[in-house]
Amino acid sequence: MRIELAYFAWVRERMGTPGETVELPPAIADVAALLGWLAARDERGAATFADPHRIRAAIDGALAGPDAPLAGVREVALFPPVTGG
Amino acid sequence: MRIELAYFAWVRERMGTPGETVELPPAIADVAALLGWLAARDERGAATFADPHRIRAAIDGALAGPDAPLAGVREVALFPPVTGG
Amino acid sequence: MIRVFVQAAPIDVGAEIDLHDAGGHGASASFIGRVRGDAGLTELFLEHHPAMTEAGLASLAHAAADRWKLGALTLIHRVGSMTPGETIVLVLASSRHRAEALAACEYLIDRLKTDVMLWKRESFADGRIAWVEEREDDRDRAARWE
Amino acid sequence: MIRVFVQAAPIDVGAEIDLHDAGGHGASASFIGRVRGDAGLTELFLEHHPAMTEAGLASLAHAAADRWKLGALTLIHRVGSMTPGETIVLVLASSRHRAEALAACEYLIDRLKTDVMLWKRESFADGRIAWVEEREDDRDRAARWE
Repeated sequence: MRIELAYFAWVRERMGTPGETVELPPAIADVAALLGWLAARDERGAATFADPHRIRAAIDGALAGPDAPLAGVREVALFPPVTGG
Repeated sequence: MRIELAYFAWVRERMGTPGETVELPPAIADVAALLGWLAARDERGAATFADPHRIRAAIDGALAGPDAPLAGVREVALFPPVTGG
Repeated sequence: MIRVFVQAAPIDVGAEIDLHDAGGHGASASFIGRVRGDAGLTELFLEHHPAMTEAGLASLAHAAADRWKLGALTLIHRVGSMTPGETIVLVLASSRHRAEALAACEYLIDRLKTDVMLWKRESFADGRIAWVEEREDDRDRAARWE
Repeated sequence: MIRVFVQAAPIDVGAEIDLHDAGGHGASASFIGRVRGDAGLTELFLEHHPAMTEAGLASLAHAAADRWKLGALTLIHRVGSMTPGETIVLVLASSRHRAEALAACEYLIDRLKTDVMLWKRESFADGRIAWVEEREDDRDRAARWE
């Protein structure tokens, strides 16, 4: 399954890119599994996603929890809790 | 006893003056008695002070209740409840 | 910095905000009250007891400054004759933190309604002229802060 | 009239108030949030998710307009690089009555802190650069409106 990943704030900085296209194995079915897959993929992923509680996600523009399914999804945005306003 | 009276808003309009100096009989010892004395004095006073519950008073710049004493007072201001802001 | 004015001249909101904000505070809350042209209102006349109004505003301002940590406070009340759309009252409260600025601003406008020696008289297009009656909900809102 | 902007350009508070106030509303409440130059801060960078930030602001504005009777609502958030003293966010809420204008303004600024997809990065004179951490009291204040 191919999806777009978008990174923001220190997630973007640690990953060294604002986003990428990834081909996910079929076993990676939800946001929590995606975070685990990224953390296991390489050193940057490990440094960024070691503590998944610090990460928030949005699927196609809507906030999504760790068990949100990835089937049919175009974009997953990954970022820290917001600090705006 | 001689005191200055200052009138505001519709109290001023009904009395036809922003203020006056009055010589009070010794029996007029507090604000409530003053209102009764003014209401009994003439037609304007009757029209203005017929309902003393609608009147507020300040003695020398500080809000005062009906039983506030008049001894030693320079100015009594009489007016409706405020509607500012 | 506390600034309190009672004035017959129009209130220049933009200029007052610039003056107030010269300190570069983190958070500024403001309230602007204007004359509403309801029901054919043509003039609002605001009568005041000069000494008591100024003392009342200054005392309110200091009460707010004691209660919240404010970097700056501006309180300007217009008196005399005004037309619809004109500004009657301007409250500006600034603080490092938004909660204090917002609370001080709300406190000041609620208390202004009942604590300051001002009376409103309305004139209408049909010639009617009436003094505004005290509003119970103003008393209730002011009492929240006791 | 609801106006919502996310912009990299500086926010001209005076001009926005004039535009907003053209309707001559009875009561206008405002909140201005500015960059604080604390602890040697030299730059605040505000990163945003463009589509989600705009949708989030518009949705907040409509929620406020549903909840209170507002004559006008302006919500402007700056993004990108800012220096101390510059305005980050401007909220203007107007209504016939002060209680609604004040409540809407407070609601919007509280929810903005947690509901809009923005992240702050601070740079300091000593070269240190750090992303701002989520504040628990921001979550608490936003939760008051649930």
